[in-house]
Amino acid sequence: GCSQSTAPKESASAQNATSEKDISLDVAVEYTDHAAAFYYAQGKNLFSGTGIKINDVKVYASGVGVAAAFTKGGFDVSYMCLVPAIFTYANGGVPIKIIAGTHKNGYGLIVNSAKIQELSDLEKTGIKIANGPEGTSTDFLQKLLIENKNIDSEKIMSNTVRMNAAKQLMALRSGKVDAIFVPEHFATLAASFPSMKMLLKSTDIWPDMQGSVLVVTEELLKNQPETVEKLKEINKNSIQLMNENPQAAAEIVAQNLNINQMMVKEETQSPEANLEVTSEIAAASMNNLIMTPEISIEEVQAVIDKMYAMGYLTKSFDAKEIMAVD
Amino acid sequence: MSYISLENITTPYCLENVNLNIEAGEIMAVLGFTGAGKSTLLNVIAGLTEYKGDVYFNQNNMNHIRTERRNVGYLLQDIYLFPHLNTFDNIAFGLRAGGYPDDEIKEKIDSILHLLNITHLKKRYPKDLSGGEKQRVGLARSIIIEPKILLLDEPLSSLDPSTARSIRKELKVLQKRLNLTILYVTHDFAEAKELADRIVVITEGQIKQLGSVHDIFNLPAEEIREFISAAISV
Amino acid sequence: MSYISLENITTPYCLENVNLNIEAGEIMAVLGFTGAGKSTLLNVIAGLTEYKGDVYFNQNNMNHIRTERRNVGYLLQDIYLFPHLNTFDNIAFGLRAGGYPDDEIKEKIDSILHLLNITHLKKRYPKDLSGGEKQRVGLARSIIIEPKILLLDEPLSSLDPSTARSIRKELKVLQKRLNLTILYVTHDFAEAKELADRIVVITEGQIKQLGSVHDIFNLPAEEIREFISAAISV
Amino acid sequence: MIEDKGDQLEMKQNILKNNLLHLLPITLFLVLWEIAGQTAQTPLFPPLSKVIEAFGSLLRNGMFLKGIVASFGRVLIGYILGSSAGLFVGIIMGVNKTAERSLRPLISILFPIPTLGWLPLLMLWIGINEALPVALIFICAFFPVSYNTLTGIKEVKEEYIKAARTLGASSWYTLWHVILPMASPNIFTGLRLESGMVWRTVIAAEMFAIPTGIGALLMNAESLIRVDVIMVCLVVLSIMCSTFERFFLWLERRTTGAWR
Amino acid sequence: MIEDKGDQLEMKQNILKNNLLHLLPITLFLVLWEIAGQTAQTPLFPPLSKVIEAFGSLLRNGMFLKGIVASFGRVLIGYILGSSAGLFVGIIMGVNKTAERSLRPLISILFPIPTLGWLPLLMLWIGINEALPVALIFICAFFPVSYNTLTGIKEVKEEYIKAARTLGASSWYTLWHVILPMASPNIFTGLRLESGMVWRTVIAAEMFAIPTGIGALLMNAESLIRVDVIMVCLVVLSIMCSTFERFFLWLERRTTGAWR
Ligand SMILES: Nc1ncnc2c1ncn2[C@@H]1O[C@H](COP(=O)(O)OP(=O)(O)OP(=O)(O)O)[C@@H](O)[C@H]1O
Ligand SMILES: Nc1ncnc2c1ncn2[C@@H]1O[C@H](COP(=O)(O)OP(=O)(O)OP(=O)(O)O)[C@@H](O)[C@H]1O
Ligand SMILES: [Mg+2]
Ligand SMILES: [Mg+2]
Repeated sequence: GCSQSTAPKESASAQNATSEKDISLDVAVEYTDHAAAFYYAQGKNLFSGTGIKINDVKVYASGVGVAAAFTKGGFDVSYMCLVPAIFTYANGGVPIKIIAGTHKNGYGLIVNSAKIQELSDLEKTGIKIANGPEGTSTDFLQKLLIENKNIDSEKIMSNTVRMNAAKQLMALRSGKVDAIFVPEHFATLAASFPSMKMLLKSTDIWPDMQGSVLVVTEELLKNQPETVEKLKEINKNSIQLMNENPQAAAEIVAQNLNINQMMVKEETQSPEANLEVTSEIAAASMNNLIMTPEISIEEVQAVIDKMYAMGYLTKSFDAKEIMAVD
Repeated sequence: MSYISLENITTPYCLENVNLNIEAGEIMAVLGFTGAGKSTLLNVIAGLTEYKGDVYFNQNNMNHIRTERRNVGYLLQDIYLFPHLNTFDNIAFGLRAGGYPDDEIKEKIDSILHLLNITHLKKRYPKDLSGGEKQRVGLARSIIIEPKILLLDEPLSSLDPSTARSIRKELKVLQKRLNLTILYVTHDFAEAKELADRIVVITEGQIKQLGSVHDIFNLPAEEIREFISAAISV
Repeated sequence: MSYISLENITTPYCLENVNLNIEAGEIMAVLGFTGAGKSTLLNVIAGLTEYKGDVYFNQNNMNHIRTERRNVGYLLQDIYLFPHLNTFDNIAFGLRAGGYPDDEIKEKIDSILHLLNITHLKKRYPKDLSGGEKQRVGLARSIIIEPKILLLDEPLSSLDPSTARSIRKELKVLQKRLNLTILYVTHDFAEAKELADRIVVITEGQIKQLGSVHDIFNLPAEEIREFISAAISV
Repeated sequence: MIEDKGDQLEMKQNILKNNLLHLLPITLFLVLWEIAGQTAQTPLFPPLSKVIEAFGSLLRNGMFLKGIVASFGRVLIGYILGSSAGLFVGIIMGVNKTAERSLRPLISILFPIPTLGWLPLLMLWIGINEALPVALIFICAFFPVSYNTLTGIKEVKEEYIKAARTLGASSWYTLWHVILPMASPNIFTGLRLESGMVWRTVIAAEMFAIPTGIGALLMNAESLIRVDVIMVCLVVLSIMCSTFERFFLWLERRTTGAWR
Repeated sequence: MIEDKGDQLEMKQNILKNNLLHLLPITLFLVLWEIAGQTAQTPLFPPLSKVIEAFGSLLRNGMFLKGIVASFGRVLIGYILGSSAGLFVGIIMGVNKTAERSLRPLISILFPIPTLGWLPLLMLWIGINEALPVALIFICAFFPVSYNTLTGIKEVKEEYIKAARTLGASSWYTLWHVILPMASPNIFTGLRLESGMVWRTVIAAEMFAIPTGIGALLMNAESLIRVDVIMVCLVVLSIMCSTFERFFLWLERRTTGAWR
């Protein structure tokens, strides 16, 4: 199963010692279409041809969940947002390497248009904003937004409550909050609710910010460099195929998100959160992502520096430490 | 008519049709076994228990006058000094409740402390007083409000003989000085004999005999003969 | 050599260079003011306090023998019956700790309950015993383990005279029957006189006089004269 | 005889009157609740009847009982482990000066930390799994029980120990037959007070971190705006907590009632 | 004289020895922590020095102090309101039989509900704003304080009241000058016990619902995997809680110490 309560498994390298051919990997992904590259690769059986066996997939409500889980080990590979990946390495001390990007952009601020028309409305008293836990990309973006648009940080932050994306949607729908900051596909889904609209996309805050990245443990990189190469290759192929056939990709992604919905419901204690994803929503959502395996060290360094400046990290570091791209 | 008059007093648990007259300035001892109704009788006079019948003080019907307005000094069976107040404040309690000014209170208390020889206990809390000391403080507390009637429920029961003797003397002096009417409950016939003008003997909620010390000693009524002889032999 | 021998005993707070010999089967009374060191002396013998010097029982050095192996019956100054055990279980405590079988325990206890006239208290807890009853239970508890030496720290201090008298008698009988060597602490000279073969007087941690009752009464040492006359007058 | 009968009748009337008087206010409250709920017509304040209905349907739905059982199991395991460990450490500290001196300063720093404060740390150390609420409850029970055990042992007067030793009891025998029984009132008080606290703790852990149990049910009901379900959960919690506490009160009375 | 000097010296040595013995274990613990942290080299178990460092930088960062102040303010307001209301209701129930009979059954149902259980209900009724933690703390303080006040009043023997009345005191005067002072030990005990509990409650509310205060700091530190920050928060919490409790202990001693 995909519950989180399993003990750390034997690492891939240990298993490799016994069988050269079949390399089995444990993977962690976020429950968003940010992980489209993975879902698509799995759906199209891109892994099996290369001798890589996906042993266990764990789906987390947010990158913060992936980060916390990483500290206890048990994964070899993860598709996660860049921001949590950085503090998993810096704060959690987990030796990971970014081996590729998966997409840029992909976050949005959705508001109840009955209450909020423009950004300055967020400062009003009585307005409730929801965002993911501290350290999620959306949290990072919210802080950036405050900085860029010169909004009253004090007012906004004390109006902000923390919850996972599924709950944010429920809260928005039931009127308990008036604005939410969520990653895609939740952003597009939320904007499709009656009287809700997407006020801002992440591109409006940080154009073409690096979204999610493909991460492996240092151990895997050291012991199985060829496996890592294969993973990169699969990622590249998967993204290329999706870009060529967006409609087919949307269907596979929508299907995967709906399958995983049950486990995420359980993890997020939200059995009521019926957030069925149609392939239309998935397609519209993926439209908001620029899917590419490319990732630039400068871009990552910029995020690291910004995170340090905003207090997420106790010290800055060289992006090269965490990158293993060609 | 007498100073205190009880007419047809009946209480839920104990007294039955009690009639009793007590003269002004008299000390009346109340004798009787445990559970006879002695404390209940005092409670009726003080208005601390329900009763049927009539209570008159100086010919005024007191039935609807509440305890705090009856102006009766009452030393309860176990004294019940307020544990959170020291000697001075315990004695001052009634005066303060009555709204006396502070300097007058201080004056009155100093004189009663002196009278009862307990000036040195002024600052002590009840927990640090011996049984005899508590008794004196309790007495001071109940007479400082200058009641006309004083009810004493076995005030000397827990004291050694010599202390009891000296308090009895002080009591006589006080009674004369303040012209108090006293009801004095005791188990001890000798005590009653020494203090009282008249004795009333109660058993099972009824008055069995009432008379001078001499009368009761020499001519006890049939049903209390046994009681009297037991009380004397102690 | 004597049955109990103390040589040059010094304790941190109290005793100074005490030497004392007690014969087998003797009752020795220990007299002295409050704080003189009487209880401390008994604690040394029982091994309940630190000391310098030597303690011999029947010529065996006991210095390194722990209390529980010294086989000394000790009735502590305030008895200290275990509050969570009833009379039977309190008395049985030592036997059970010694691993005796249940039926033997029952037999022994029944006989001592009978001897001390407390069979009816068997099931009661200490909180429901009077002072005198507690004293008897404590005595039973300390002698049922059949010690050769019995230490009694003011065992009759809190009792009324008539109860004290009857326990003293029982104690004499017991002592004869079990051939006990007894150290008996008391404030009361009359008590010492009635019970003891010899008396030792301690003040300020030192033995001031040791002798027969007669000697001490008639020829008290200079520094204890005042003490003896005070003790007699009580 | 006639008078006796009259008395009996009067007594019965009194009993009736008193009981009715006792029941009246709560009945009034329930009736008012129903009326107010019916009038308000908002899901935020459901009438009593809806709450009872919700209770019925929850009972039929396995989830609810499963939630209760899950919470109960966690409380039981965590509490048994935590209080056993607390007893053990308390006893060690009580009989051994060095142990006391070593552990006391530590405990006096850790004891006042609100149990829930540990949650973020444990989430990182343990992860989100069944061990998490159990560990929290362990902490919740451990400190007070060890502290009360220590206090209980320290309060046993030395003279009782001396008496035991003169009666030939070894240190071990004395510990088991004198010190611990005499410390038991204190120990039981600690156990009883904590028995309520552990429920607070498990609820919190379930509200936050663990997606099963009554706490999770409560949170789910909150996001579904099912006030009726929340109210059912609260009543059930009230019953569970007070039963738990009463059990310990009963145990306390049973074991130490005779001699105190 | 020479002997005296020797004694003094010995005494000093003893004092030193005892204090060192007291400090030794905690020092050892801190040193071990540092070494273990340095060796482990994982942010999940930071060495002492890093925690102290974190404390320093948190202090420089206004957020931390602001969080503490926010929590403290909520505790203070909620506690003052809740315990005043508790006192008031407790007194009403204590002096008025009808009030007692009406309220007691209600309170005996509501009291055992773990305070946090109210959170979901209050989130719906009040919404997520400053009133939420205050309301929670209010509940946390209200029930035990009213219960202890009632108990305290009931435990005042009727004879004291009778004595007061024979001395001419009105019911009102008796309430203020006899009943309440004599009930105060019980009342203070309730206040003191709750003073620790309210911290647990505010932390929980902040962890869950309200995005400011120490509880929120703790949760943010958890999601950012900042164990050093979590540890600083826990130590600060420990100090706050025990200071709060000690204050009430001091108050209790000061007001009732003389006569008990
Ligand atoms: N409220 C009550 N409920 C039941 N019985 C009562 C109540 N008040 C008084 N009694 C009973 O009335 C009887 C008389 O009580 P009272 O206190 O007057 O006796 P007493 O003569 O003062 O005895 P004592 O010498 O022991 O003080 C007792 O049997 C007592 O049990
Ligand atoms: N552990 C201790 N610490 C300090 N002083 C002690 C200690 N043990 C005994 N003492 C002192 O030793 C002296 C003798 O005490 P002990 O109990 O032997 O007196 P006692 O003769 O039995 O007095 P009492 O008649 O009051 O029982 C007392 O002054 C006491 O204060
Ligand atoms: Mg009476
Ligand atoms: Mg002594």
